[in-house]
Amino acid sequence: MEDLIQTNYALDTFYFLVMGVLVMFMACGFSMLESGMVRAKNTAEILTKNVSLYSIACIMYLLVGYYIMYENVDTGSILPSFGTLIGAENTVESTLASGGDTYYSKRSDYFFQVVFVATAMSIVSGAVAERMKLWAFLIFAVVLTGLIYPVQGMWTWGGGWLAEAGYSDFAGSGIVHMCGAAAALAGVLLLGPRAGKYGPDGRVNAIPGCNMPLATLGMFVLWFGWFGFNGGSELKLSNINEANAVAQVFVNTNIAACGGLVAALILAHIWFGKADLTMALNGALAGLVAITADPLSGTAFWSMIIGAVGGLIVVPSIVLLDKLRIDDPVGAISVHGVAGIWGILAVVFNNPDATIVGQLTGIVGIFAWVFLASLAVWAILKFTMGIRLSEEDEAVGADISETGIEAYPEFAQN
Amino acid sequence: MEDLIQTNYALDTFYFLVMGVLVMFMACGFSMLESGMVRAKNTAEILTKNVSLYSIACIMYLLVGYYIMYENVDTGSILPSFGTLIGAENTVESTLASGGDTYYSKRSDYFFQVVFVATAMSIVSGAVAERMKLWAFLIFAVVLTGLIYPVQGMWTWGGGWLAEAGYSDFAGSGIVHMCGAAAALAGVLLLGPRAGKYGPDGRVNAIPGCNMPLATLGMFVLWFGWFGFNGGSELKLSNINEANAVAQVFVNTNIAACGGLVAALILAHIWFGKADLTMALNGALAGLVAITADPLSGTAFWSMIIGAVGGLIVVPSIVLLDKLRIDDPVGAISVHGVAGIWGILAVVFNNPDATIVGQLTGIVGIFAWVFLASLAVWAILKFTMGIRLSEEDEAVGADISETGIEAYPEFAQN
Amino acid sequence: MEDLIQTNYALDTFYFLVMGVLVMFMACGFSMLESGMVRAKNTAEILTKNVSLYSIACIMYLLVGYYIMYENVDTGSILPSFGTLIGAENTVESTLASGGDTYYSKRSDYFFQVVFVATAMSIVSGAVAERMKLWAFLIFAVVLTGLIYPVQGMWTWGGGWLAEAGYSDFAGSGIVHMCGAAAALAGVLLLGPRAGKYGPDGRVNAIPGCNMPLATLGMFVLWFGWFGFNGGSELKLSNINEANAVAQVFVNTNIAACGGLVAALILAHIWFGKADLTMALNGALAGLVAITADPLSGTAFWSMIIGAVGGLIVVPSIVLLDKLRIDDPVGAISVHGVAGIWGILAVVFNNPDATIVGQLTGIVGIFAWVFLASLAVWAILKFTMGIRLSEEDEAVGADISETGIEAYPEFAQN
Amino acid sequence: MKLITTIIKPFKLDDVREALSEIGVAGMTVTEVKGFGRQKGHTELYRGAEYVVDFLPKVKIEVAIGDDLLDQCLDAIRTSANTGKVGDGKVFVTSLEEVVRIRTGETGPDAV
Amino acid sequence: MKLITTIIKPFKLDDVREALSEIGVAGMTVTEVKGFGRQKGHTELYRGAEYVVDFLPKVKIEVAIGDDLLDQCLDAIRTSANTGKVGDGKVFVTSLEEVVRIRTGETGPDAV
Amino acid sequence: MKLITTIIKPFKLDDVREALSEIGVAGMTVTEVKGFGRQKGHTELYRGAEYVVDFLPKVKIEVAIGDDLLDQCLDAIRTSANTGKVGDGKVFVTSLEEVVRIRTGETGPDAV
Ligand SMILES: Nc1ncnc2c1ncn2[C@@H]1O[C@H](COP(=O)(O)OP(=O)(O)O)[C@@H](O)[C@H]1O
Ligand SMILES: Nc1ncnc2c1ncn2[C@@H]1O[C@H](COP(=O)(O)OP(=O)(O)O)[C@@H](O)[C@H]1O
Ligand SMILES: Nc1ncnc2c1ncn2[C@@H]1O[C@H](COP(=O)(O)OP(=O)(O)O)[C@@H](O)[C@H]1O
Repeated sequence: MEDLIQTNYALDTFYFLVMGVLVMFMACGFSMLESGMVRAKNTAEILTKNVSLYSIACIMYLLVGYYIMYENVDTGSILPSFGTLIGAENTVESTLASGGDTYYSKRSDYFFQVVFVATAMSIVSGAVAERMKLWAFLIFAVVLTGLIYPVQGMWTWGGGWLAEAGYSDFAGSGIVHMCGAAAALAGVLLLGPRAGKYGPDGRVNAIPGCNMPLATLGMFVLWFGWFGFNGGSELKLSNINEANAVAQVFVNTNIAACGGLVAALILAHIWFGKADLTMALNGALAGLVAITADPLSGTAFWSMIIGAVGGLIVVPSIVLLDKLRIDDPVGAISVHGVAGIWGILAVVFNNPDATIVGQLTGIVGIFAWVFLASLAVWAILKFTMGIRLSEEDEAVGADISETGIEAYPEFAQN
Repeated sequence: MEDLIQTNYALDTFYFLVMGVLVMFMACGFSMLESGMVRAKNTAEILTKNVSLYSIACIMYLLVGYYIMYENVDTGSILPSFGTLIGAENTVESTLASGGDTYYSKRSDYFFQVVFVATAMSIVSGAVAERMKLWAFLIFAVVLTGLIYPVQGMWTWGGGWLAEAGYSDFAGSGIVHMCGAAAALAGVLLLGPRAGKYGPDGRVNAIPGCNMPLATLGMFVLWFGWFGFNGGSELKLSNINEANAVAQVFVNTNIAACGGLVAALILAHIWFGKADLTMALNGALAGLVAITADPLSGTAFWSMIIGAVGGLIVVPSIVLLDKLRIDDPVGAISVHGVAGIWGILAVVFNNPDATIVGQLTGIVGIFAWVFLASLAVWAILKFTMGIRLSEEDEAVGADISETGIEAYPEFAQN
Repeated sequence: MEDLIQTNYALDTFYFLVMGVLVMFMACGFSMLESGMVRAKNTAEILTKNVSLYSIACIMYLLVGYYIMYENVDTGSILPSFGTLIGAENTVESTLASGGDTYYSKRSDYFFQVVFVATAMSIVSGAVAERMKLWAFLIFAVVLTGLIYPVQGMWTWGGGWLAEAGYSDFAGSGIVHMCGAAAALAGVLLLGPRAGKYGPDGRVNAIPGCNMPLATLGMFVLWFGWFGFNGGSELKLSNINEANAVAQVFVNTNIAACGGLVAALILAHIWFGKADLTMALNGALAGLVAITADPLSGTAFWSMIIGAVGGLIVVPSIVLLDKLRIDDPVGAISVHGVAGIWGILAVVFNNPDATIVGQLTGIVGIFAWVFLASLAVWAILKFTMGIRLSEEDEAVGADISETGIEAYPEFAQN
Repeated sequence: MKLITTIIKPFKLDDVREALSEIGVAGMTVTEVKGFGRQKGHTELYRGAEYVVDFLPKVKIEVAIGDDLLDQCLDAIRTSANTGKVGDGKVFVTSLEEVVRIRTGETGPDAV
Repeated sequence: MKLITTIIKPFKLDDVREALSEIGVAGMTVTEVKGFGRQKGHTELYRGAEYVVDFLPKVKIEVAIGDDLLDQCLDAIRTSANTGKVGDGKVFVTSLEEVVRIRTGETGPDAV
Repeated sequence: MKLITTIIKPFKLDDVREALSEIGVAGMTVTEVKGFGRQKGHTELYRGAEYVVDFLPKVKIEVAIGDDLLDQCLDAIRTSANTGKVGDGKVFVTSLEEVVRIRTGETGPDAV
């Protein structure tokens, strides 16, 4: 029996680590997606942002974030308690003594959690691309990953007030995705649109992304990583019920993305007359974001529908944000914010434990905190070091001004 | 004992899911490979085809394909029975009662199977690239993944007549790869070659692929995913014999690809005078396709030889198809069809249960059905909506005509 | 009990295979990194080198390398004994009889080991890029992977004299990374710098890499694969202590990369005035290389520091090598050699079993053997077939002269 | 007839095109070029090594016009392309002996 | 000597090159350019927003020839580049004062 | 004033630029072009099929100068661009009727 506890502990830890590695790779997915959707002259800079934000997220979450989110949390609390580092590993004795209630390594838990923080932060970089100063962004990353995210993460996953309020969010449609979108929205509002994006007469000018294979690669890597994101959020694998649950999550996650992609592709084709690849990519991601709040309770068929609605929402959302002159080069706010809200609400269809009130409480609570806190941080940055590139730097491209490197130095551009 | 059944069930399910995720990523591999091997002006369109076909495959296989292939199949049958969706999950009771004979989640089975369907369909998109209408292709995808593939899949893996006839195909050299190649061949014959590919005097004009790093990335991703493709096809892991078998499959799969790559590289160098990278990539894939019919029975050394022969076959096959004016921009028919047939036949060398008659029956049966059924579908599409781009659209590129987006809008092309 | 041994054997084998697949994917990472850091005209050739070297490594290690490194080794020996192939698989009986001491498949061991050999060889290709003949390089790959690497691998991991001397190198900062760097250095010295890299007056001319998204993709894929590299090197997972150890390795590996990236980015920004993306990428890799010698004993915080020091070392190392006119287009010698030495030495801080003498013995022993043996092989190649492209071929680019293919034939270059 | 060749800063292209359209110029041909002149290039660091960008991206516009439009054209270009900063570019005028419109075979001023 | 500069549709390049070779033109220089003229660009939608492609890809061919070949050359270009559709392009003829072949130092008609 | 247009091998660009700077030429404009001439292209195999590269990469330099600099300029180009191998390129000289510096409005020789 004790030996089997050991084996199950190893299996669950391994499952957790493998899922975590898949999520880690999503950082690569975001990098590729974003560098495909911006112009060539801003590509090295967006890459620098992406590799740096991942690193900053891991460091900040190690130093303070994990503590805030999980250690020393009073049930139902709103305010965090502060502290550093990630605590001690489980001992063999305590684990065996728990009779299987302790079933995975604490280190694997930090690892699985930290890649979620990085995901939230990755969402921001796409929305503010092509005009924000590199170092202002990185300082924001320090605060989001060290404080803003962990506090609201504690509210639900740490056992704080949102958990008590019955807010249900399996893998983080709200806690991760809408969180990232809210921080991004605050930044975009203070930053303003890219030069030339909106004409004087209400005209919206297209600024095509420079590299579609990269954007598609990014989408695929995100999809690939999402199996870890949702699949690992079951947290346990080592018996029949849990294994079945993980398998259900895989199937639902996959089919929601499919539904989102096909729905967005068809809608874009009908609306715009052509099969806009970028909308299809956004549709798949919207499907994934939407199912993330509950990839377990529904059937595969139902998950496909939830994903498809996500895909149908994301296309008009992108168009609408442009009408509102909220300039989001990659569609991050629509994909992660708007589809995220849909996903949080859709939990009530399949999960009898979820209530519409609980879900709305979560949406409002998380959005308000993340948006306002981010707005404050962005505002401080704006009025101290500045967050926006100079007009000339923006015209020449952030690559030269921020990194001193061109992303494609040999390729002639027209 | 019951507890260990639970653990083993969890382990086998997890193994299945992880292998499935690797196979899922092959969709990304095909996308990158194909977008590297076409011209820039057709890149966004081939990407759109790839992301869409994967989604369509998953949806159709959920709706009807899985049922056709696995549910309600009479042993030895040729005709399928129809139905929808993927049945109920195993219960804890039934699983325990089976004493370990039920050893993985049914959901994980759907997941592992569906990524194979997508693989078969991915093969088609490469062969018909740069001249086929997007929506005609996607409609074909609906039929192939919802009907044509599942019917022949049922014949062997579902327990139909080919299983009875002794056809042996471990992970699908025939059922997946030759199937895709047969559907592709039918399409290419009705579609004709790309404008300018063949000169009036029997001349074959090269149309170089536009992005070699992408093609190489695609090959690596496919190779990576193939560990899941073949490794998962052992279906079980949880005892010493099975674990040894899975490890053998990994080793053989890897070394067959190596053999194919090196053999094709050397042959191309001798024949053409230069180390043609694209032939090396095709060689590796041919080695993988060839070993897929039986990556278990042979030794590593023997698998290397089987792969190398695959690589030696694929180079002249590509040249020959060009002589026959069968225009296949990425070499899919040679890689998946010709090397697939070699692989199916090579099973008899190592697997005493396989017979040359059984293997030939499989080749002829699968090829005939898939080729003829596909030909019929392509023909109906051709005479209704049309399958070929207009001459002008082809000249300008499928990106503009089909997706309205350029893949590399900023990069000057010469 | 016997059943649990079976399950644990399956779990450990599976863990080993999954980790091995991640490491295999590092071959893709190196390909992308290197093709992003060279000029467009040498891209198809560097890709050809990378796909070929991986294949050659697997073949040579199957044929002779694995035998040299692990079979028939006398404890403490310096000279290898020769033989071929990889021995027989464990039987069920012998495994059960071992009572759990035999805990994974021998085939999985070959698989896990072989991807390390490929990694070492991948390091070389980057350093000699843009001026070395393809076939000379591939012949060197045959010797390194079939002889030079296995001999020194035997010294430590096979139980030879370095193991006796107390040299401690968990996953191969020295055995894999410094080994690759030493072979690369020998090659670079005999090969000389790229035309135009160094001016007559001590001037160092920048030759920017042509594709930053590819370089970043490569870095991410390497990071992703490194979880397998270090995570798998614990070799066992199936009990609480081992699972905890693997989790610790994951956490430490990840955070060391983060530390290296951030440290290099900040240093580059201070020193050069801009946030040089390529230095950040090299910094992350330097952090990974540094922690590889011992990702287990230290805390996460301490690992972050070790990685950060790696990042701080790599920047001046790259600048210094340029001053010494040692031309390494991708920084491989600094990343894998210099940071590798730092990592080997840093073991003594956390691992009480390691001594500074033991570590220095390892550094000197491995470096001397690999460097001198490689120098000899490169020299023989130089004076027989030649290792350097002709001046004209180098000017036109290795793609045309070696592969007959352009990597980006349609994109105008300036 | 005259051929006016003008080198301008790339971001001024739309302004110049509009200015020329306004005075009745019906066509023009644009080339991406690199310029060397009083406006100096810049120096960047890549991995600690310097590289000098001597040539700056410029755009060349060629316009064939009848003699009568010459002065207007020069004015339009000067006004629309001017930023007052070094590197604004140059206008070169050469004499055109013949112009043919390929589609119709028209020649001379009718063809421009 | 004359310098003939012609703007044509890109896919006509091979036809024009062959036509010129046939009448004995030994060399030419080709540039990718973008044209603005009677042939209008097109409008695309990207993520629901419009973008206008004003400039169309064209190819510019420059050929230096002796005076004697001028008419033949114009004919050859007109015939080979003509599709009859708007946007076929233009031919411009200017006078060349001097031509030098760098390799040999030859000048004048011998150098072309 | 004269407009000197020269086609050279790409790797000679820096040499020519320096040679021209030395004799006091203050500006020039450079275009990537493809050349067809006595120097033949090459044939490659891709997946066993031939493709012919007819056009070779060349660089075109345009320099506007006062009449007085003409001979020096031709000499400088000839000397600096010469490799003695076929394909070294050509120099074309045309007459410039007017030059305007956009920034200042200066015209004539002062503007070059
Ligand atoms: N003599 C010249 N011949 C050809 N092009 C020139 C000449 N002088 C300048 N140019 C072009 O005009 C551009 C602007 O010239 P520059 O001297 O930098 O500034 P400005 O025109 O303000 O004096 C240059 O980059 C170059 O393309
Ligand atoms: N006045 C002009 N000066 C310079 N180039 C011109 C002029 N008019 C036309 N062109 C070039 O010729 C191309 C074709 O001209 P366009 O007016 O579209 O059709 P067409 O030649 O059939 O009248 C244009 O795209 C442009 O490159
Ligand atoms: N008649 C011509 N008109 C325009 N450009 C020419 C002409 N002849 C040659 N060129 C240009 O000069 C380049 C070199 O010419 P080529 O005949 O190959 O060698 P060479 O200049 O040594 O005689 C060609 O590639 C082409 O760009």
